[in-house]
Amino acid sequence: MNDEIKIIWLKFFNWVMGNGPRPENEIIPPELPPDLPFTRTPDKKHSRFHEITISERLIQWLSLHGLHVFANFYNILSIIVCLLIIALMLMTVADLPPFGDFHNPANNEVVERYIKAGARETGAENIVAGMILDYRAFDTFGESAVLFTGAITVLMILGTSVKKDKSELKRLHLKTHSGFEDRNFLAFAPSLHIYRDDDAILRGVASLSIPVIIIMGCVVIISGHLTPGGGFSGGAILSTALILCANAYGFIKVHEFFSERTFIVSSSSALSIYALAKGYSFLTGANHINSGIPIGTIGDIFSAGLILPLNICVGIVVAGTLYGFYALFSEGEI
Amino acid sequence: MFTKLLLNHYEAAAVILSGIGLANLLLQKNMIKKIIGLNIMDTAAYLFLAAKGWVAGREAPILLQDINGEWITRVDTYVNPVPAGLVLTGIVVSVSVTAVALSLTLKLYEKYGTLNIDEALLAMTEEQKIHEAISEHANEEIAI
Amino acid sequence: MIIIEYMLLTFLIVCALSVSISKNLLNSVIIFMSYSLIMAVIWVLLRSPDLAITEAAVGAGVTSVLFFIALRRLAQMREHFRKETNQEIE
Amino acid sequence: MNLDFIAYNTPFISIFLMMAAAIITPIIPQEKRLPEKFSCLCIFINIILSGYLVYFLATAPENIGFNYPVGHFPAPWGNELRAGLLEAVLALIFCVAMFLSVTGNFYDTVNEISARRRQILSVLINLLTAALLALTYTNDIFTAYVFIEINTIAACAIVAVKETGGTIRAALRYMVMSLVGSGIILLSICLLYGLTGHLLMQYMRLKISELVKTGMYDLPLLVSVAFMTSGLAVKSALYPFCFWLPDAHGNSINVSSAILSGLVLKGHIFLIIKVFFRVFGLDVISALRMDIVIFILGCAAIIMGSVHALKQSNIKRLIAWSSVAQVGYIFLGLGLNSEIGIAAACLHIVVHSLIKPMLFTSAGGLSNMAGHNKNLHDLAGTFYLNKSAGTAFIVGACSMIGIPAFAGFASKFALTAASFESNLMIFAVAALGASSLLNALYYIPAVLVIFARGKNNNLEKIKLPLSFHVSIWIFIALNFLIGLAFIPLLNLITKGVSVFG
Repeated sequence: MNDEIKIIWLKFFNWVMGNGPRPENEIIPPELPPDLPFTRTPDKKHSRFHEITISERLIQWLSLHGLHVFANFYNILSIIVCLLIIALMLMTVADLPPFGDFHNPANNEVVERYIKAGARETGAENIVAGMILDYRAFDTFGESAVLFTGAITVLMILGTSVKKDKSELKRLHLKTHSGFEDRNFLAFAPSLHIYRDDDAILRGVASLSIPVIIIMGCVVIISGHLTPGGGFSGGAILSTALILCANAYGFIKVHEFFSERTFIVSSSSALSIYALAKGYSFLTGANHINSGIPIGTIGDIFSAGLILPLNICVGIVVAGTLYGFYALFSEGEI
Repeated sequence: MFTKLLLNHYEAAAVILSGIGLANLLLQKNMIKKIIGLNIMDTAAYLFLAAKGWVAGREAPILLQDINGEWITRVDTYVNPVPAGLVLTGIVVSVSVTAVALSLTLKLYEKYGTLNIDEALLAMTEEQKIHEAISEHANEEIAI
Repeated sequence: MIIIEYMLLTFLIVCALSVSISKNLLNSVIIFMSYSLIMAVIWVLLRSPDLAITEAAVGAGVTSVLFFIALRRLAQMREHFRKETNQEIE
Repeated sequence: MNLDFIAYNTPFISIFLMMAAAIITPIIPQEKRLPEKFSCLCIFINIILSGYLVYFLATAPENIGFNYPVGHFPAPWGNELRAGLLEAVLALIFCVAMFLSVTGNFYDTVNEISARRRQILSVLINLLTAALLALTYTNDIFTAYVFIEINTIAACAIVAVKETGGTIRAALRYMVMSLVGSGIILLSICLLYGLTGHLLMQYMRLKISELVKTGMYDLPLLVSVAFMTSGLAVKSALYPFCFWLPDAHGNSINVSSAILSGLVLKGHIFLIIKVFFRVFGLDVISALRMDIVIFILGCAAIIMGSVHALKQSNIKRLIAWSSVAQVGYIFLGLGLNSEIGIAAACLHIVVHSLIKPMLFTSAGGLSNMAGHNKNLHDLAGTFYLNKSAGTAFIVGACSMIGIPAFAGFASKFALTAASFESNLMIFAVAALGASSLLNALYYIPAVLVIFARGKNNNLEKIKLPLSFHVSIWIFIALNFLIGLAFIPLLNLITKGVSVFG
């Protein structure tokens, strides 16, 4: 029993460390690498980069000039400063209003209105959804923009540095499957030599669970105004379905229906719809014009005005973006 | 003070956590750990915020129905929904920031083979020294 | 009930400390993942189910996956560098 | 106040337009530099809108500004923007500076990075403009936090837009420092929310003045002020927290340097002013002694920024370190803790937002003649090859030194005048004088170098496009306009500050 757990752990460890689930690894669990991962190795011949850090150089310089004491206490000093900050904050916390008391300043007329009139004014059963998508919708619009900024930035940093030829990738993929393996050459295109046809268990599990995950994600998104959840958490669940798909069937398969172009077009158009809907609502609201969006009956699926379509838009954006992060991180392109 | 801290235990834990996160962010040399420290700091702030919204003996802010099927909209039924909304926004922000920082870290490793900004700085200054040596040489030529 | 809260909060702090002192990056990331899971439980205790769902899906799920995948990529690049250096030496 | 429809909706439309532009830019085809042109068009529309708003508010009989509810719900329940004269003037200047830095460095961007990256760059520029305008207009502290984060991510991305080792490292360092800053800001917002229960600035202020009267929660208030100030100070590169700045601003391509130095810092500084004025109130700030701290840090920044700039041999790093000193001027004005001090600080924000992009643009134009060498010695004789860039560099340098008739003189004059009414006069005047001397010490050699006729053989005259020359000359014209006629502008800003709180 214990050995099994050990083997599973080793497999996982190897997967993360990039050795991949090779057949030979599965028969004989490989030894743990002698050096701890990512700590600098003491033998210099493996590293072509400089071993000495600025702080080490500082400490060297200090010890040369007879300031051993300070050099040794430099780190301790910084920890003491952090402890002092914590102590200050703890004193502050001791001064704050007591936890859980309903007389706290935070429980004021704003909260009262959100709870009392929230359902009537926004139509949402979930008060938090009504609050973030109607009362304080500008923040949430900014939040989607943050996600969009992050996606664009990661796309720029990881996705546009080396222009890879798609046909070349596919050719490599075929070669890998026919037994050709040059790890040195493929070091920057990891997906190609990891996803194999013989991974039947993963594929079986994936084919069973992907539909369930997708339905779960859609339910969380669509009932965001009724139950906990909403666009963001539902989108994250949907993105895990895409990630699982990429793991089981390979990026090339996912690429057939979800390419970089699809990602950009879907995110941009979903966000545009979001922006148009919210812009209309903001403008009419600020100019005291009735926006004419029906609220519906509280508790129905088709209620709560714009909240349902907005949740769907956010869900699309989040699912695409989080899968995009995964794809860009693991192979440098979507 | 200690009894008050026990009373405000969520806030106390939150500030300790944010202190640890800040220390990680400032003192760790490894970028991955710095990013984890950033995440700890952010979640600590969210914990602090959410603790501000909790009220003893009240329910989650999702409307309940009474026996007759009417929606209950009394203030003393639900906890404060504002912090939950703010934290929801914050979580999205921190996941995007984490992704951006991680991608920059990957690029840093690709360029310099290290996860430590200071080491990269050293490599950079070597680069610069070479560059400066070349340009000084060029200047001498011009001066003559 | 309050005992459970104290335990969870202590666990959070222990997790945060062990992230900082752990020598192995993979361990740090796994500890951080458990930190996020505990955080999700705490959101339930604080009556914020929205946050619990989001934290479980994003904090413990997607963020950890991002860290894992980044570590794997880093390991691959390190292998690449090593081979290059060995070739240079040879 | 009877409000015109366009003027009333300008704050929202200008933010929304830039965000919508950012969202649809990725799907615009890359041919014929359409994304960049689209982004320039949107910024230009914003210039017109903001200009109209300034005109409207300046000519209105009572210019108290207005609050703009974003959505159907009034102030304590929904988000809110606020537009007064000060915000409108700053938004106008930010848009103008953004437009000119983008068009002026167009050629450089095309040379340096690929078409795909240029498209993303224009998305980032749109997002930065939106964030900057939102930070200028917002009246809600959590909205400010969200847009600070957009600003942070986009600013780091814009540093790393040309991929070299140096830019990646600088962007990462910038990112870490910014994230420390935003974490601290978030903690401070949490504390403030716990104390007041509001997120809108005017309601927070009401609650805080009640708390100060009763004497409750002194320590939490002090801690929240300190955290908010230090967090924003890290982001706006106040002296002890500024060591990320030269790398980030010196390594990136010209348009990034110009935008970062000229505009991104200013958004955060303006947020500090806003928090001091609207959330805490100047009396609370002076009761908590924050103004003295800021004044001392500002003086230190003025001196130390100039001292560091003296040591630089790379022209972009020199200009970047001079930014640290200029941020010090703004904080010095803020530390005087009076309305005229803050008006002078705002005037300096305006002046610096126009000079710094001009300096970076002209330095880029000069170094382009010297084969993209940024080293000061390599720039010898470049004036004769690119006269408009050379002129702009001289005008910028004279402005920085504070020679009369140039824009820099206006703000220094205003700062000196403001310090006369304060009991910190001696220190302020000493710091201003010393720094003018130091500025002269490092800018005059730089100016002399570009006139020097050396035996520099690798110089070749490269014809730069019209957009560069037009932008540079508009920059120069604006500089002289402000330098010669700064009294009306100062009056406008003073009026704006008086209704700001």
